[in-house]
Amino acid sequence: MRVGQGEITDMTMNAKFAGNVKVAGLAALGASLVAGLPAWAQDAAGPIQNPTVEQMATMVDKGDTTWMLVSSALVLMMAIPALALFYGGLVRTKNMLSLLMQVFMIVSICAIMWVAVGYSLAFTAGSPYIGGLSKAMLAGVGTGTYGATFSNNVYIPEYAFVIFQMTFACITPALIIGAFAERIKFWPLMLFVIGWSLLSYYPIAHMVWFWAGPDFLVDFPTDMGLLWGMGALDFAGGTVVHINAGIAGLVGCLVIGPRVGFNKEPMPPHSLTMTMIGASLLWVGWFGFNAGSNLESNGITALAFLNTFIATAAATVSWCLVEQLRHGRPSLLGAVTGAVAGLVAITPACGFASPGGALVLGLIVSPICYIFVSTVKKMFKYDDSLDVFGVHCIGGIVGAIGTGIVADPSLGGQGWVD
Amino acid sequence: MRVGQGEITDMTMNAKFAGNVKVAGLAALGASLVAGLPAWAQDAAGPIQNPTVEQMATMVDKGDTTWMLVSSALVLMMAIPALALFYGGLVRTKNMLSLLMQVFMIVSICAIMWVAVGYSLAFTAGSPYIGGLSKAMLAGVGTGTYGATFSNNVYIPEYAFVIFQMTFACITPALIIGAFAERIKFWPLMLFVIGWSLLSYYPIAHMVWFWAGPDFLVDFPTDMGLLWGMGALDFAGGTVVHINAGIAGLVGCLVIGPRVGFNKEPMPPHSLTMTMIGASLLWVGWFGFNAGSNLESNGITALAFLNTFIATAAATVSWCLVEQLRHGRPSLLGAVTGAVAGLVAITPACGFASPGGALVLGLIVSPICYIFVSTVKKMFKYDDSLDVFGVHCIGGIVGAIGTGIVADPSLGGQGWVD
Amino acid sequence: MRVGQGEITDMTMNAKFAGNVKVAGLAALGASLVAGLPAWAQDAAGPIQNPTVEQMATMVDKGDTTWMLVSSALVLMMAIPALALFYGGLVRTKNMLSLLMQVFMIVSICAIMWVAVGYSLAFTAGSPYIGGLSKAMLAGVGTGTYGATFSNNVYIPEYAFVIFQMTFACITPALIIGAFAERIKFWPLMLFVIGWSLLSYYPIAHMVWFWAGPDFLVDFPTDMGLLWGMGALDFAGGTVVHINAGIAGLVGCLVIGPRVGFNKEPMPPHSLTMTMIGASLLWVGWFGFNAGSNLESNGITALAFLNTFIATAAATVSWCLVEQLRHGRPSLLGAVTGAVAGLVAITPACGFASPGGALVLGLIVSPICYIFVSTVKKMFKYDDSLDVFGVHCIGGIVGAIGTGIVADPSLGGQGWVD
Amino acid sequence: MKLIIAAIKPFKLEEVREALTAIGVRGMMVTEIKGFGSQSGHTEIYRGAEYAVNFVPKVRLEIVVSDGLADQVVSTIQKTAKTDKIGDGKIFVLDVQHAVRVRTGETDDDAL
Amino acid sequence: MKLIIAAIKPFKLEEVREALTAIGVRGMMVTEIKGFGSQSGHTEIYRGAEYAVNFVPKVRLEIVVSDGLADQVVSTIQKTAKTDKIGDGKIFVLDVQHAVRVRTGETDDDAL
Amino acid sequence: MKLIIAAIKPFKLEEVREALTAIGVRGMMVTEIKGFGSQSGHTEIYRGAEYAVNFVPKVRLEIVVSDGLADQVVSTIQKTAKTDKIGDGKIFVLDVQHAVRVRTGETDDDAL
Ligand SMILES: Nc1ncnc2c1ncn2[C@@H]1O[C@H](COP(=O)(O)OP(=O)(O)O)[C@@H](O)[C@H]1O
Ligand SMILES: Nc1ncnc2c1ncn2[C@@H]1O[C@H](COP(=O)(O)OP(=O)(O)O)[C@@H](O)[C@H]1O
Ligand SMILES: Nc1ncnc2c1ncn2[C@@H]1O[C@H](COP(=O)(O)OP(=O)(O)O)[C@@H](O)[C@H]1O
Repeated sequence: MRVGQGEITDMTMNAKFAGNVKVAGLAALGASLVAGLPAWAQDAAGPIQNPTVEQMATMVDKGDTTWMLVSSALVLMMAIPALALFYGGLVRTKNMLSLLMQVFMIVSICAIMWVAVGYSLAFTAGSPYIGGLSKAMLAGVGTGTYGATFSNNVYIPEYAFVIFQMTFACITPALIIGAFAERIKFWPLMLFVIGWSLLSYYPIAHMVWFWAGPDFLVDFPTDMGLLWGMGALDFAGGTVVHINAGIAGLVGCLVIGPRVGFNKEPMPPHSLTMTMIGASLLWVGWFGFNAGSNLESNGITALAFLNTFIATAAATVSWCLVEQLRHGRPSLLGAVTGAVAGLVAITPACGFASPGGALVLGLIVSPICYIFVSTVKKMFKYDDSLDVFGVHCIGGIVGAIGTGIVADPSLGGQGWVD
Repeated sequence: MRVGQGEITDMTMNAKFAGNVKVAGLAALGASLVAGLPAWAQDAAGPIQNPTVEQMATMVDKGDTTWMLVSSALVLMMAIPALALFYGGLVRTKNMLSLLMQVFMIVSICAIMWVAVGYSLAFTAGSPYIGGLSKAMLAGVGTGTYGATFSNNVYIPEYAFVIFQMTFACITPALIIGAFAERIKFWPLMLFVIGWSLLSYYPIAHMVWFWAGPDFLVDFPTDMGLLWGMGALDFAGGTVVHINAGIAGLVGCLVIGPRVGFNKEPMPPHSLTMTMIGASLLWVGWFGFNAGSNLESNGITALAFLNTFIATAAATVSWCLVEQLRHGRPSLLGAVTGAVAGLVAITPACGFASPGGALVLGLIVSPICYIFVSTVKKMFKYDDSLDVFGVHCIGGIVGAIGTGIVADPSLGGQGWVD
Repeated sequence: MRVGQGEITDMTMNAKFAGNVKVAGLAALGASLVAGLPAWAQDAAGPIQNPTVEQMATMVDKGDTTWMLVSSALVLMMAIPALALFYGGLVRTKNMLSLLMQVFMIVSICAIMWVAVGYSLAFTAGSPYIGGLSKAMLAGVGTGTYGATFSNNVYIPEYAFVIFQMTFACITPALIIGAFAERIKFWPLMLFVIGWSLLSYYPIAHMVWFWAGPDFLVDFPTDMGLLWGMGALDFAGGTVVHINAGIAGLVGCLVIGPRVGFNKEPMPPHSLTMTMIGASLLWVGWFGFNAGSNLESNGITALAFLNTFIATAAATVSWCLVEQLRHGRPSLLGAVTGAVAGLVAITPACGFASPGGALVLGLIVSPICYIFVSTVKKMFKYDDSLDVFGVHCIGGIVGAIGTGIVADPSLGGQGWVD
Repeated sequence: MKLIIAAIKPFKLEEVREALTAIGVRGMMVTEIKGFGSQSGHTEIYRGAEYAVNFVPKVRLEIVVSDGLADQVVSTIQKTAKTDKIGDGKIFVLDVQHAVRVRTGETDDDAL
Repeated sequence: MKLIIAAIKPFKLEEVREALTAIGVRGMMVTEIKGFGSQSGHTEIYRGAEYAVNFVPKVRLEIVVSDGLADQVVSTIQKTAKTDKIGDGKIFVLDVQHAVRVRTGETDDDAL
Repeated sequence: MKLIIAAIKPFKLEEVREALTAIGVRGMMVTEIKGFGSQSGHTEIYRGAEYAVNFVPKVRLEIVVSDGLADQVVSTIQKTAKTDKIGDGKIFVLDVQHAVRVRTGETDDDAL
């Protein structure tokens, strides 16, 4: 569901996430006689168009379901404890617990909101800008409804899709708080998170990720998103998650103002050990984020996984090289910051780039982010405490631009694949 | 294997976990000609009753196997390091290492016991109260024997079932020790764990979880457990694990008596950071515990995962709200305690409730547990150091009662599904 | 790919990792008509020999792909954060961050090297001692090429195989550094790691793990490695990873010389909490390492998982018993050291031993390693700071010898299975 | 004025603080220290290697009081911190020449 | 020589150190301590159980200076560490009889 | 009695403790401190931002001994802790008026 402007009728959606109807044992028989041939046989005849929910039930592979659940667990782990520790280690001792608390609560609140309204607003038809409330409280979603993948006639349980997207909706607001860490009050932050989810995250997710699915493209030819039509590529959420969060962070830190003592007292990280644990688990969890975004488990999934691995490694090394050149020695904080920059940059590109392209993207992103966190931040004197703008937004932009380049088949990229 | 009184002949068991016989290449051919039709074709004819081990071999989906192995790894992670850190952060510095040691050793000892006798005592026929020793040292279990799931004609490798249940047998005794943390000696605790596993855990697991599997119900109609017949619902072990451990903890802390200095010196947690890491990894790992308990990877698995997610989030928020009302501000310890309460409460219900039901269950459990850990504990003056009774037993009871309610189809529940 | 001396023509390899050719929709049709029968039907006719890449595309199970990706994530987690924390907790406070940094950078550098040349040198034909550069920068590897498993006609996406092996290539050099922790400089260490990967790891991986795959054995009968022919069994890398790293560590620590103050000042571990977290995550991650080495998800995978679990538990307990006898009480460091010794010892045996055999292997390895880290080290006065030789090399040797014994079918072992 | 330095067992801190507050002490400085004395430490064993830990965790109090209060403070600490087990600690009394309260600039007895 | 002991607020440390360097102080010892005084602590609540935390984090400076410099050091600390809020801390002055520099064996004023 | 305060390099602690035990010192208090002196600290760089770390980890000993032993203690510390490198530390000697052993109530020299 890479891009999509959401021009989809309710009817389409009912067909796609063919809700409500439970697939009871023999009830599916008629459909099965048609759908029941092995997958290759269907390939011979071309994929089934506009499958019914009974047909979809036969198009689910448990390997995909398992992969989506595992990926979801990994992305939750990215938020708690990984992101909480990554950020927590960077603040002063006295702010550690409040930061952990903020991340833990943001995840909880956003999980509730996602089930209550978020999924519906992001992934049902409505206006081109935001979905409707037809699936509020997951109405119509059941153990017998299915979500489309990027492959024809491949479906996953809709609940699995709900969960996977839920983890994204939980971690993205938590990313923002690094920009105004060490000075925000608890409840106002929670209100901000609720408002930002409603006003920014759900609409943007809807605009970028909502589409009809491959089996419905032929008969619903207008179900093609504006951004898709414009050729925007965002495999795993570089725009929706990282640029979006990065900008929110920058605006937030400008509005709130700098920390008391900013540029007067030293505010060094209190535990790089915690930051390193966090960064390591972010790396591990990000495989779920990026490779999970393929929504099934195949060669492209493995490619996305590999690209995530290699871009991160490259960005780690290149940040350390920058430090070696500038300061005469690399640092642990530099290494893990580079890793996160690499993870951010490869996010939109991970399913499109070749491993070589991912390597180059990783090597490039670190020096650019380095300039932002060290020089640009100093120049403009904003207090982006934990460099959400400098790493997530800038890294996201580098990734977004890079994606267009590395996806080019002449550079070994996958081009535009389903 | 939700419930079952264990009235099963040895013959049945040999058929079910059809041990010993290796499925050698062509040897399975005869059976294959019968069993070899795709799954949908079998649906048309109804499921195969009492399948042979050769037939079972064709009823295994690697997606399920992967899911069970991943779930098992997640549940081990719940014990070490998650539970160890959750508990460890709550004790005083001087007791940290001994607590970590206790959890690590309990897991090791219980793993050995499970292979030696536990699996056999819990999951073979014997008396209605405990199994026999026919599978001691996993005799008869092999790479070509299979365990039943809740779906007809769906099997998993028996080793995978052994492993998954093994992780439960390892973490449950470790849960108990929170009730008498900071005062128990090492070797006596290990003896207690061995005794409690033999006298409490294995029998209760046998009584609640042992049954013949769906393909053997027709021809072995008495193979239906007492608790099952009584309509008890326990999806992932609310009774066997949490209530059981909670009561053991309470009894233990009463027998052992309070810590030296209890109610005289302050004994605040020494590292809420560790406790938060532990709680976060418990949350992540609990997906394996709950969704893994479906024994396969399908829409119900995804539902169990989602319910685990949402109930935990809700309980986190509601504990914080209680604290806000009572003390004027929420705390990190409150948030993570609420999360664990939510996880406990949803455990028996996770495969039956609707997401809305899970949300309500989560919202309800926290205030009830809060009353127990703050007021009831003070009133009765027992020293349940880390609130095993107040959170696990009470949360488990809330969940057990709630399950009966939220499983009701009129409330969106799944009713009694296989 | 247990053993293989690499006497394989390039042609064979092209057939096996049938590179370059993308499986485009209908293009696979011809092959599909042959390959498209369900798996059991192929069994009846015997497996397809020398399948084409189009045929391989139909021999991929998404459950296997998911398992390989999950296993890879687990093995990365073993390196960062698990190994870094395990080692980091054992050094003095002042060396913590540099140790974390070393592990993080080694992983990054080795990941880049693996993609650039490592995979090609290890897993293409060349000389018997090392592969060629035909797949440098993963040339010819794509989303439509496949890697063989140990079962006939079962393939996984080649990228997944690349990734899984990549995690091994990343963690092995990181294991070594424990032997000369607290005294090595950063950049020289990185140069050492690069050199050692090229001169030791890639060649040994090639010699031990490279073979043609089961479907190519009949027509390429000489494609059987020297060590294989000699009956060497190494399921998950006891030799390539642990003995190899252990020897490198010993040599390194002898060449570099002891730490300043060695045997003069006390150098106790600075945080056994971190070491315990590391050991726990190593245990969890090792399931990916060992059971992932089966390259698919079936009963043998589950057996490897179970053996890993039980040998580790047994080694933990037996180390504690040794300490109880020698020092009157067990220690947390002893428990986790025993766990790692058990993990190392079961690595080569995990797919061959019976659970009983794994139990015995675990019980035996701890006393032997204990003698090395306590007595032999003192006797020879080498400063193997974190006992890489005593635990990994000795544990690996115990495992290698033990494998030959416990694999014996008369002892319940699997014998030599595919 | 006198500076009273006392090394006591950590778990006695709260009790001592309360007893001192009761007799009119209004402030103190508390440091976690490692004490060495006749109370012996213990041996830690790491992978067979023994480490003698000669130091025992103690808490060190520093209290500045007017000359008149000093004796009472000493005897209060002595009585409260006492457990009759070896390692109970020591109390030392030193002369203070001058005291200042940072906030107000008040000096000597007024500063306490 | 004089030993000047000061308990100040932690975030003032850097400022005080700079001010003292400016007037010629060349060394000091800094300890993180828990301070007890009129500045009240706070209450922590763990699962409904309240814990009074009576101690406030402070930083303790020890500076040995020649008699001549002592007054200036005291007044510099007092001025720099002052925030006019309760809990700013105290300064105490004690007599030192003897000082030695370990490296050289120099004594008294030469050792500082 | 004398209170001897010494700031030394951390890795010298064990050696100094042994040397002092050898000459009859029976107790001491040990604190981990941050030292500021002519030995310069280092610079830490976090994402391009430089932080000067002016403090160096030191260990501070406090030993109360009878007047007669004081000189020997000072010279023993000075000799043992010496590495001839900058930052070896300082030793200060103060007068103690009174000492009490908490356990027994013994006073002065008997208390040590
Ligand atoms: N000579 C000394 N100078 C300074 N502190 C001392 C001295 N002797 C003992 N102490 C402190 O008092 C504590 C208790 O002393 P110890 O000799 O162990 O027991 P006791 O006072 O009961 O005889 C020690 O841990 C140390 O902190
Ligand atoms: N009598 C005392 N002896 C030693 N230290 C003291 C004494 N009184 C206060 N202090 C130290 O000074 C700090 C500040 O004192 P406090 O009474 O809280 O505020 P203020 O000095 O502004 O009145 C305390 O935290 C404590 O560390
Ligand atoms: N004037 C002082 N007052 C108190 N402590 C001091 C003083 N000068 C130095 N120190 C302590 O002695 C340590 C060593 O002093 P430094 O000047 O660095 O080296 P050296 O003594 O070799 O000249 C410092 O780190 C500090 O802890």
